[in-house]
Amino acid sequence: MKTLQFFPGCSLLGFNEAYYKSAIALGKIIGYQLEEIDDWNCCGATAYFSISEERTFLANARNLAIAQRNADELTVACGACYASLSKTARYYTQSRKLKFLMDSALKEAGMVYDGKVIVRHLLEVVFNEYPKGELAAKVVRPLKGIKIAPYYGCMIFRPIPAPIPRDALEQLIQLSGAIPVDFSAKDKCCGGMLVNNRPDVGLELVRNLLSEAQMKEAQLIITTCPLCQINLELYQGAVNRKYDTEFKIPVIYFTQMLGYAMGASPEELRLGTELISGLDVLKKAEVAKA
Amino acid sequence: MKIGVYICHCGTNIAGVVNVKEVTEYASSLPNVAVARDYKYMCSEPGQNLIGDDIRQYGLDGVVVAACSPTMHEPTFQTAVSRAGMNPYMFQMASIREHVSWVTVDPEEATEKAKKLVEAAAARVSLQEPLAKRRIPVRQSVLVVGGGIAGIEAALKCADAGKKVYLVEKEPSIGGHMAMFDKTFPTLDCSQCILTPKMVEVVRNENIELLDYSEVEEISGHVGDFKVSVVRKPRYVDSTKCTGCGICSTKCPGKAPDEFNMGMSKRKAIYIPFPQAVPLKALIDRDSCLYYQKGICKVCAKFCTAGAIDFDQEPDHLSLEVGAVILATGFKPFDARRAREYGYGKYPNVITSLEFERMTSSSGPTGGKLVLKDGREPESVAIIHCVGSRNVNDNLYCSKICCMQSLKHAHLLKEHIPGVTVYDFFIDLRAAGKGYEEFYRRVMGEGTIMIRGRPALITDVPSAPVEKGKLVVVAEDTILSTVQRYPVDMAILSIGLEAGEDAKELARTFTCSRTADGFFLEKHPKLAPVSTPTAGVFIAGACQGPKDIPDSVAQAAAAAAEALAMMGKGYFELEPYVARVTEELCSGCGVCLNLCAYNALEKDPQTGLTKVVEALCQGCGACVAACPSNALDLDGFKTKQVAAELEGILA
Amino acid sequence: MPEASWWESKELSFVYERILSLAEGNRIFECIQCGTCGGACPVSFAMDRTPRQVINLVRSGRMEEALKSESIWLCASCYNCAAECPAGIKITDVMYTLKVASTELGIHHKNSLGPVFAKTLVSQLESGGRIAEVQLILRVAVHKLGLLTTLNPVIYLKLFMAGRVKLRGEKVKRMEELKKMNGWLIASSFSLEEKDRV
Amino acid sequence: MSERKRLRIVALLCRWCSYAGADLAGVSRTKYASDVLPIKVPCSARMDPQLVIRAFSEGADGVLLAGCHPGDCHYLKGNYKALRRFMLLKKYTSQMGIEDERLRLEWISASEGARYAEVVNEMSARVAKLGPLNWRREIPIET
Repeated sequence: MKTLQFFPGCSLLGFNEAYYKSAIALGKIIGYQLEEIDDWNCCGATAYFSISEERTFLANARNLAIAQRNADELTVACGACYASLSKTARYYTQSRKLKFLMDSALKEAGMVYDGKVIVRHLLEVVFNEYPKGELAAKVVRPLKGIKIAPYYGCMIFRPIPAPIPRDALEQLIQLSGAIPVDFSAKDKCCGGMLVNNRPDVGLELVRNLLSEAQMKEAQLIITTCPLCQINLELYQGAVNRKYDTEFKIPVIYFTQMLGYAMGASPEELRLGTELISGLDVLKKAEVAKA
Repeated sequence: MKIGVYICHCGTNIAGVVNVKEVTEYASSLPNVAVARDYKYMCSEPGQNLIGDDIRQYGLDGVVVAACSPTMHEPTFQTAVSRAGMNPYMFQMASIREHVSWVTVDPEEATEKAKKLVEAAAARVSLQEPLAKRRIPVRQSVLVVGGGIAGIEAALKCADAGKKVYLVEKEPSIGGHMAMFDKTFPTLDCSQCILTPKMVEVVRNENIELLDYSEVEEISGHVGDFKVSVVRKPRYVDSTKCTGCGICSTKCPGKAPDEFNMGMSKRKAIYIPFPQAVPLKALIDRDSCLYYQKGICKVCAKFCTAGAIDFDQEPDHLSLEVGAVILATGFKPFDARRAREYGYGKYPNVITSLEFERMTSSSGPTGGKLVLKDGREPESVAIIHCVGSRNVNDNLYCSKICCMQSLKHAHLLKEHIPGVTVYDFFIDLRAAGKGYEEFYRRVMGEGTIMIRGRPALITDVPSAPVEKGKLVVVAEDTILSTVQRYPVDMAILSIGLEAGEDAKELARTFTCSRTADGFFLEKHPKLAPVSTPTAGVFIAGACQGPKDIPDSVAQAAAAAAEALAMMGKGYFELEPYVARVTEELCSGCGVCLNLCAYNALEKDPQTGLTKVVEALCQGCGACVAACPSNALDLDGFKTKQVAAELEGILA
Repeated sequence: MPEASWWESKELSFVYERILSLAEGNRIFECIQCGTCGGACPVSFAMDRTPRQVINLVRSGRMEEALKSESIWLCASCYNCAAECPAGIKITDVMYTLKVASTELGIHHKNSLGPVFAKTLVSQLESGGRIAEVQLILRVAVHKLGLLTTLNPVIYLKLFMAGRVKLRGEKVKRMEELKKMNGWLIASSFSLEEKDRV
Repeated sequence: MSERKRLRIVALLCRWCSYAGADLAGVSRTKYASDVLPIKVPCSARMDPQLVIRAFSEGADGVLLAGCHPGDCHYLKGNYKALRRFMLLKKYTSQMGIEDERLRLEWISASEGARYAEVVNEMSARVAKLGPLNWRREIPIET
């Protein structure tokens, strides 16, 4: 049982508790436990960069400094957090100026950071730390015949690409018995905060994603980022109203999919808290099997 | 030791600033100086005679001329002194124009500096030794590596001049990439029609020995006398017997993707690369041959009336001796898969410019028909420039040919499919060349839609009914500043040129360096564009950098001329600056050995001491500076000579 | 590296300096205006200036036009442009710098809600250290009633039933640490555009 | 000025790039300090550390070494060899109390006449600031 130092981020404590809980449940099965880092603060997402790059780097420097007390690794599940934290960690080592900035400010707060922390995305950990065979062996509820669209969102591959192949999710979908669809929008933008700030624009992006998923006959979309989940699921109604479409595609987390395939109970995985039931779709597999 | 010193006024160029008289007086006071004079123009006929007369009269054995820079007139005065019977390397120049009068304001300072330089030169001359340029005989034969248009041209030129030419081609046929093209821009004459005669001439010319399906293994020796070992790969067909009738191919059951058609069609396991192949001989591809894979078949042997099939053929090793080498090893087309955003390999109707060339060729996989993978004729086509070029993620350089190639394709499309819509996406359109701009206008006139913008994406996901079943090219029209989606049936990627796979290998074999992007480095970008730092090795065609056909041919001729000039002279003259070993001092430590960039130093097996191979030594002196026991020294730049110059300056 | 063009108003030239001092910031001068960024950008269809134009405005010193363009606040920071750019320009970082200046100077397009959202989020962050989504969204929505219609209450009701709504956001215990750090920043008047610091 | 005139700085120039660069400075009539005197050598790699030490001991107040830019060496990699030697030589000269400014290695191409002038002026100004080196000290004999 390996222990992962974990940075949940605000939204995993908010709308997206399901992501957090399912990540824990998945860990129980494949062999990791999440250890939330002490008194972490918000990563500032994309908004903080728009107010002050300096302060954004400082806020994240604090997180890194805290993380470093226990381990040289910090696992993150949220795309935005992953981007901000990894960008900070990267720039700390690359820019003397930013290093100076962070070091001095941390000193002021009586903290230190040595630049050693490696920021990892949960997907990358799951994909790289466990042999595919091992994972496949743990699948007890193969998701036979279910067509799933893998959706990475932006932040896993940009600006700082996580060290995983571009079909990591596809491979995970396959080993849980389901069929990955060729989802060319898999790393296209979900609209981010635009969906909230500029619905007229944001919803357009959501629609584009959904319509490809539908065109490729995906019954389910799995994501690796809470904001993507919110945008794709919550706003399907709004999209349908705006473009009079009839999208009804459940959007769940890759951790929920894996967890379910590996036999975790829907309750543990908080399956059912999504507004468009992904559980119903997952259940179809058993029907098909029986 | 008697030295004559001559100070030039160079009109007022020198005398205007430097007090020539003063310098002359100073010179005459220097040790070993028998005579010191000044004159208006030393380089003039009377000026030169002045020196000659003194040499005879005073029996001078050293001469210093203080005038312009040696780069200007050293040769002039060297000939002058040798005409008077003095060794030209007993001569030294002091540059008091470029390095003094033209760059100094204060006449006093200038005069002082001039004195020092003269003193230094005089001190140096008194320690200089007579030297003679080294002459190396040059063999009357050339090795041409690469049988593309550049290689063919160079080979023919040298052969026509009556020299023996070995043309080495690693493919089973010569012709290179040009043989794959259908039409050539801007004149649109058929590529095969202008190339084939030259290919045939190669085999017909008795001065050329074509080594097809062969590669250079190793090269030793030096300019004028290279020893080359070449391996000839087995064709498993006896070329001397094969008539090229092709019956074997028709009967052969083994199939493989046809390289010549970019894998768009199949060829047999025993095959002739293409109808106009030279030599027109069959060969067997082991990987797809049933006999080699399963041990059965041998159908070809049964049907070959000439009995040419030879399953046990072995690689053939030849060794050649040549005076000069011309590298014309060409380029490698950019692998379009690397441009992920365009989905080459994922979308069947996204093709490369080279595939398009084969498609338009009547001998190509579609018999000259421009069709989609499902056989339909495209109604709309996008042509994308700069694929793999001008991009920090691939190659920074411009591939030079893609603009014209794309325009040509636009024209061919309009010609083959009346009413087809052609979008041509370019960043900057570079039509610099004779008749190129005119061709550009012509293509625009034919109704090709030119869009200034580099597409960011090709997708098959429609966002509107019109896009259903189409490829959608997403690009910003940077003139209109609007981002648009262009639905098309086919997209042609105009792929750039890259240095050949074996360029690195070849560069090591022939000790010629490469630029950062992997192409061969010329000796001087402007004044020695087809020479390499290695004397006797020349480069031609796209192996030196992206190039179109006219440029390649011109360069090939230039390289041939360089080689011929060398052979015509019969010998190659090397400057006398050579490293020498004083065996008494050499400890055989070998520090110098791997410092030499030309392998001119070797350990003498008997004595164990360092030995200099004169012919290879280029006289850089890297070894001399390194020798811990001062056993090495450099003729013409001996430590004592440079030291004397130093002391002269510092005296 | 070219100087900020003379015709641009003095008080904006610092934005220019800031962009140039970004990691590889001066690459904007290598922009070949190919428009790949526009094609790669998911929201360019809504932009009044394509990213390419923004870059050109910036490098020709027409900073005010750049700041007033709606595009900079439409940028969703998906980094697709930066990933595809054949000139290796970090367009997203340029956009960020422009956003910062736009909020600092209060110069932005009238439609842009971005500044409000950013400010709201940051004020929450800097007071409590963490974000409570509901509060955030509602507080932003106040600024533009139109929004309430898109995020129709029904959804939130559903979310609430599903037990996904936390009304009270969590807070960071040791806020003083963050405060001290930002305190130093202000005191030291450190800013990224100072090129030769340390 | 008179102070400057007594200074003697030697410039060892590779004949392919830097010497040609100096020529270009002349052809384009660029004026520069007159106390830097050029010596032509085949390649920066020929610049024997002994010669540099010799120069100082013969009374040079500064030594400028110049060769082709990295990658442009006429003898392929001579300038890299020169650079490596220069590093070591620096260690030695600083040990011997010769100030950093007195020994300098520069890459000057045949097209960089202006640069040659600039380098020379810098060099002579810096050395002027330091004053004469007087490395060739006689050992005072007590009587």
